[in-house]
Amino acid sequence: NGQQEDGKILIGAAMSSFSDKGQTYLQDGVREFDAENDDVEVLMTDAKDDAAVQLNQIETLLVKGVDAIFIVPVDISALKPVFKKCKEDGVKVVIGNRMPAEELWGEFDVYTGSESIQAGILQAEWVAEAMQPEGGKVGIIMGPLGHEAARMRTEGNKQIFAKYDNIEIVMDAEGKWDRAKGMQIAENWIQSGANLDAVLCNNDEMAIGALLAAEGANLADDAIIIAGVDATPDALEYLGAGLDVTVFQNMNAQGYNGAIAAYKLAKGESVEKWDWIPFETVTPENMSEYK
Amino acid sequence: MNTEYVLEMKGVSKSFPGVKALKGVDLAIKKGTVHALMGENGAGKSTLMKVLYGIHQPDEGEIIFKGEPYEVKSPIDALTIGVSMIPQEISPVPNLTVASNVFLGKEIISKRGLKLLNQKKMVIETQKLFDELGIDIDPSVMMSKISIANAQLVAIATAVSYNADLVVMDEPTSALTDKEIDKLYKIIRDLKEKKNIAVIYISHKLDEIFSICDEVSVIRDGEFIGSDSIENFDKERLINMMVGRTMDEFFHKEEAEIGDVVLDVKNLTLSKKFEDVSFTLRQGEVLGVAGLMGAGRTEVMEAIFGYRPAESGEIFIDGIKAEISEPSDAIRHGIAFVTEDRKQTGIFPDLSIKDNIIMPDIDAYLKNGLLNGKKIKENCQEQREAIAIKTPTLEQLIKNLSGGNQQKVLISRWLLTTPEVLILDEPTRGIDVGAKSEIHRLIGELAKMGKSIIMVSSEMPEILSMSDRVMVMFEGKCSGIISREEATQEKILQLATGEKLSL
Amino acid sequence: MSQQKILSRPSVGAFMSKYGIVVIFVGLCIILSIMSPVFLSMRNITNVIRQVSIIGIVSMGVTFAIITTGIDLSSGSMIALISVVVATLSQNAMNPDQPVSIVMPIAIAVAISLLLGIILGAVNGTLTAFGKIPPFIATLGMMTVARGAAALYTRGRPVGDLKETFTFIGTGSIFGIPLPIWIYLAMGILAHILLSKTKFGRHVFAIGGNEQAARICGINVEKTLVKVYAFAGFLTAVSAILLTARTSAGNPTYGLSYELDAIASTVIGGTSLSGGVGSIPFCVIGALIIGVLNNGMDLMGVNAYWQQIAKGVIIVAAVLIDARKQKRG
Amino acid sequence: MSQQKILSRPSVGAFMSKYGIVVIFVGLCIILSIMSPVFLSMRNITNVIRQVSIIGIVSMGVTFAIITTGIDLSSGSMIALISVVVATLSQNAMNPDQPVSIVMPIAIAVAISLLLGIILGAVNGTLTAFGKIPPFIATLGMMTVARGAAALYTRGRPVGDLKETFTFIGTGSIFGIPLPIWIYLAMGILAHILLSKTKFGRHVFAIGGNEQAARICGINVEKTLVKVYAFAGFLTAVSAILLTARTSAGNPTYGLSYELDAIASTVIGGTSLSGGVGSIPFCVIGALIIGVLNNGMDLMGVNAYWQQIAKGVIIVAAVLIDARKQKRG
Ligand SMILES: Nc1ncnc2c1ncn2[C@@H]1O[C@H](COP(=O)(O)OP(=O)(O)OP(=O)(O)O)[C@@H](O)[C@H]1O
Ligand SMILES: Nc1ncnc2c1ncn2[C@@H]1O[C@H](COP(=O)(O)OP(=O)(O)OP(=O)(O)O)[C@@H](O)[C@H]1O
Ligand SMILES: [Mg+2]
Ligand SMILES: [Mg+2]
Repeated sequence: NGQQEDGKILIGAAMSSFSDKGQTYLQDGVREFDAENDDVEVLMTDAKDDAAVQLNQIETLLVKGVDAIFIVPVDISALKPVFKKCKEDGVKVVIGNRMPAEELWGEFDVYTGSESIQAGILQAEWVAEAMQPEGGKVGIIMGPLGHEAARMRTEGNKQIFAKYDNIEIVMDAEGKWDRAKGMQIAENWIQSGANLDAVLCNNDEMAIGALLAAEGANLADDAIIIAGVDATPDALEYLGAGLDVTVFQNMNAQGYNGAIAAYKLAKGESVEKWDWIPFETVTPENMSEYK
Repeated sequence: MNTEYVLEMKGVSKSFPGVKALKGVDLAIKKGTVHALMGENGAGKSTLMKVLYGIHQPDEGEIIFKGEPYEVKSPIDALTIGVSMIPQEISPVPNLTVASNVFLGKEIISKRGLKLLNQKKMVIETQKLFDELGIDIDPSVMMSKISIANAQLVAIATAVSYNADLVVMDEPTSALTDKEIDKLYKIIRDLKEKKNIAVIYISHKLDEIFSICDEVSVIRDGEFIGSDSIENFDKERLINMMVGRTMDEFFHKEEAEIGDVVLDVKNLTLSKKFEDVSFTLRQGEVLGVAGLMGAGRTEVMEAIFGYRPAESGEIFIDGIKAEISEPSDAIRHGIAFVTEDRKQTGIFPDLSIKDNIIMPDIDAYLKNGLLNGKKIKENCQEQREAIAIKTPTLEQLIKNLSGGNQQKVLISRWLLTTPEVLILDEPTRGIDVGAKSEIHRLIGELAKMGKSIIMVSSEMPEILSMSDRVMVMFEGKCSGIISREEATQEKILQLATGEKLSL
Repeated sequence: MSQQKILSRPSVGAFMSKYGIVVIFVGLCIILSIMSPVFLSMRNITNVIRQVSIIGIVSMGVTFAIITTGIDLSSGSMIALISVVVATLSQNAMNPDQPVSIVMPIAIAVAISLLLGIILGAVNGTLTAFGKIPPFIATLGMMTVARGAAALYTRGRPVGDLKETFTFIGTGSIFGIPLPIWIYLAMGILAHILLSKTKFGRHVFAIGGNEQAARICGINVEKTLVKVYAFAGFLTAVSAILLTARTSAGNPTYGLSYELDAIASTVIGGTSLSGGVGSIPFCVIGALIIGVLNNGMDLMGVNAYWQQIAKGVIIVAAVLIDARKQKRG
Repeated sequence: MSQQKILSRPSVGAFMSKYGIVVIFVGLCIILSIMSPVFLSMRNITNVIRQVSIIGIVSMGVTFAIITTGIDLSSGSMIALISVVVATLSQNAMNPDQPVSIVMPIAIAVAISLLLGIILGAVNGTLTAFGKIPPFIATLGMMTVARGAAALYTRGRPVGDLKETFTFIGTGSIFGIPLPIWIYLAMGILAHILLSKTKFGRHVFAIGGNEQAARICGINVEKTLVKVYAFAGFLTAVSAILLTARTSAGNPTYGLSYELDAIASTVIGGTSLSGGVGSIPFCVIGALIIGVLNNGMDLMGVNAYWQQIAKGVIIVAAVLIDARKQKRG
């Protein structure tokens, strides 16, 4: 089974983005595994959120002769050619963090993570419950239009709110994951007199932006529900102080487990196909567990 | 040290890739004299002056200025030491006012407070300078709004305003007519007599040299040929030194057979530019167009060519009304137009001589839709030989040619479109005697071949020696058309200044 | 442009050809105030200006660069780098998780950041002036390098927990007007005076209008260019500090494609990309047009997809209608 | 540049001043092949060229635009829009979840997409040629609009499940060489001939070199510009189709900031942003330099942050060393 000349196992880790904070924790997990095991070398690449770049990098990793590959897909719908290439080279594939569509389940060896849509569902479920019995109006600040996580989280929000007659999504805008942009949008929404009862953000950075906007407008903490996703250390600081809920996903574990799975596959060991690391709702009540 | 000289250049050499522009040139300028620097196009006059002004660094040679070794790395150094220059290609900053252009690099700053610009004072000072020099331009107007002639006057004023010991004027009169030239003469005399400032004067117009200069130096092909006081020269000797052979300054056109009316322009009008201009042009005829600066001659030609179409009026070609709304229409009707401003509307600086030549007529060089390199080369080579374009190769970028040679390339460009009507706007501006004479001969030959030619010119002798008829314009109107036999300098000047002809 | 005096009597045509973009701006504001009544509320107006201030300050430096026929693509990334640097120097306490973290007085942290901006800008200027490489490439290189350096400096993570004294720069008010607006105003006045009333400004126009002429008049083109980019870097640093203070965090992802918004503001404000023409007040109008558009569409709750489309169309339309249209290039 | 032939005897200096960037490229390849032995493997070479093809094809259109003193910022967004359009027309089956989904023969889907590219490009060209707005603004507007339209068209979702006959364009090989490489080659030859051997190409140079003189020579500047941008749009569409076929999906996020890479390739290839100068073969070299850099650093496993920094530095260094340096602007 494919070992390199120096006896080390070479694992390719094709990451989606190095500038997405959540992803950096996943990458840390991979690095941890790399550091702990002397017989492994991990080659990590940064696709900069570009599916074509990721495909290029996977090709490059295959040329380099990796024994197994761990992929955090930029775009789950652009995975077909990736699987084809890996199959041609007989390289085992671990997918992390973003789940491929059902018809592709036969194409990879291990999945570690959960379903992106779950984050949006958990976030909206909590917000919807908190809004009862009056219900009200919500706004969604989205990540970059068309971005996988942004799309699925928004989708999850919408699925839940569709079940409530007294909740209406009245605003949506593109915050591009950016705190300043989220802040600007929230400021404008507050000015608009739309009197939103809740603002759901596709990530914590934008949620922090929204709560800074609310603070700036002297809105009382309980006048508006602000929800994020990621449970970043910064967000935990604000949780209970403007931010009402966020959703945690153990990125570090996803990275670490993904790397282990790739390592085992490379050595020819068998690995459980589904490694579920579910999302968890984080509120001021249970936040101490996540610090 | 000989204190008689303000400047001595010894053995100055300068090479460009593929060209040795200066080969050990010597030049000595006496204090308080006007020194003509003469030579054919491409002889190296401008290059020598650019070395002096710090734009180019010499490869070898020594320069002594006011008895001291002179080393300049940039124009700043030259200006500080006491050399100012009017460059050949006058190049103002278009979006600044005239006053700002005059004071560029030496802005007046308010003494007190924040050291901000003192705009008012600069305008006043500029006005003072202009008054002193007898220049009538509003200092607070945008540079882009004034004519080339006025821009040239501004450049002259700017160079004079530095209080330098030596002022270099590289073809200062190329865009001026006689009236402004007289102003320049006065300015130069004042510099020389009142301030004891020396002037290096470059021009291709021999009359100017004899009217204003005290001494003459000649360079040919980058080599120093000789230097002498003006009294020891006559035109013939000067030309002989420059060109290496004797020739006439002006070619005297032979009679050509004049045929039917080819071009008939009726009541052409473009508001604020020209009004009700009508004239005819016959086959084999050379129609000279005279007038003062700003008379609107260029605009009429641009209108005929469709570059800036007239608002009303008609143009008939061979008796048939022609609709000309853009240059391609004019080209299709067999009209060619060599514009007066090479840099603005003439050359494609970064393209080769060949590409510059074929541009208006590319269709003629297509084979199966692609350019036919062989035919291009043949035709261009023919032209190069026919009108002696001085260049190492036809692949040379046109921007590396001297001004006169650029002009020849532009004439070739239009000759190859085989036009019936040739409009030449200031065809010999900035061109040396040799080339000028060649272009005049060319005009004569073309007329003989049955081509019709409109020649706009501000040089009276050129108009008088070349034209079959002369049209004179004044303030946008045709003030008269006179035949070759009737034409005299006085009559043309009278018409050009709006007076009635005294019989 | 401030450089142009109206010739002859002021006619409607002359007015429009000088102030066309102002008319367009006013028109846009009228339309938006009809469609959204809160648009003209005092609160929303301060809101918009505060939002505009970040891009607005950057775009003034870009204006200088563009007048010299240059460009500055590095501003967005420089904002990211300076934001993380100033953040790591302004934290409440040392953060052991972070590669770099130093506690120091705010004034020093701000001074260091401004200096960093000036240095990075001067590098841009030196590359283009002395290295003779197109400013597009010099600043594109800086764009890539600065963003990489920002990510490297913090391992790709944001830096929060900033001192109140620092965040006050972005969130505080004086006489009821937010500090960012005061700073925008101050920078605007500074830039305007520099550009239109000093020798330096005159030289900037001269270089852009005709570099050869500038050289012949004894202007030190290289030095002036370095100063131009250094000044742009300084303004970028001011923006970065404002942004960091306003959001209470530095982040290597900040400022993404701000350079395009800044350039767009500048060009909408009539600065010609072929150089030699431009002014600061009009650049402010340009930035306000973009800011008002973003604000108005958020106020109206325009769908995110349509927002983008509308923004593109309106920017093009504004320049298309503007009678001062620059020539292509 | 193809426009320049070596004068007199070919000397080392003249060679370097003409082919300096080629030497730099070869040097870069040598260094990379020493540092990573697989770099020069046949597989990796096809790999790199295939990867470069997408930006490479776009950059040839950008070269045309830049030679006319223009620019094209819209290519990245146009790739996104065309990718989703061609994807919705090339799916295996109708997809009821999607706003638009039509099943049709691949040839027609491709033809429609190419036409769309040409039309969008022609809109750019018309805005700048007839609307007299700077191409920077015209294409910036298109950049924003096209991305918004792409997101709107698919409600922000990617479009997958494409026919094998379609994905073959991006994944198939002929004579062992991947189709994208063949297409890159074909487009390169087409663009090179157009630029250097046809009337249209000469007019492109003429407009960039001296627009006024071009008019005097009877060139229809406006029509030529529209053609230039339409051709750039066509090449962008080719790229978009390749990208979609290669990744088996269309996505409104595709092509983000590809325009900058394309412009960088062009400028590294010696095309002057001040117009009038440029060539296709050198533009290919420019694209290869960027592609080889990305590939080589991935092969060596250089840390992503350092990669960015190194990339920025090397691009600037390449242009700095290049003896053909264009003048600033
Ligand atoms: N930058 C340059 N690169 C290459 N060759 C040059 C350059 N500048 C000048 N030359 C060449 O040097 C020679 C001298 O040119 P220069 O401009 O000095 O002539 P000149 O005597 O001023 O001519 P003219 O009367 O036409 O102005 C010419 O052959 C010209 O082609
Ligand atoms: N000082 C000025 N300010 C503004 N416009 C001017 C000025 N001088 C001339 N013009 C404009 O330029 C027009 C013609 O100028 P131009 O110099 O092209 O005329 P011309 O007769 O062709 O002279 P020449 O060919 O000798 O330069 C005039 O009709 C006038 O409108
Ligand atoms: Mg000369
Ligand atoms: Mg004229």
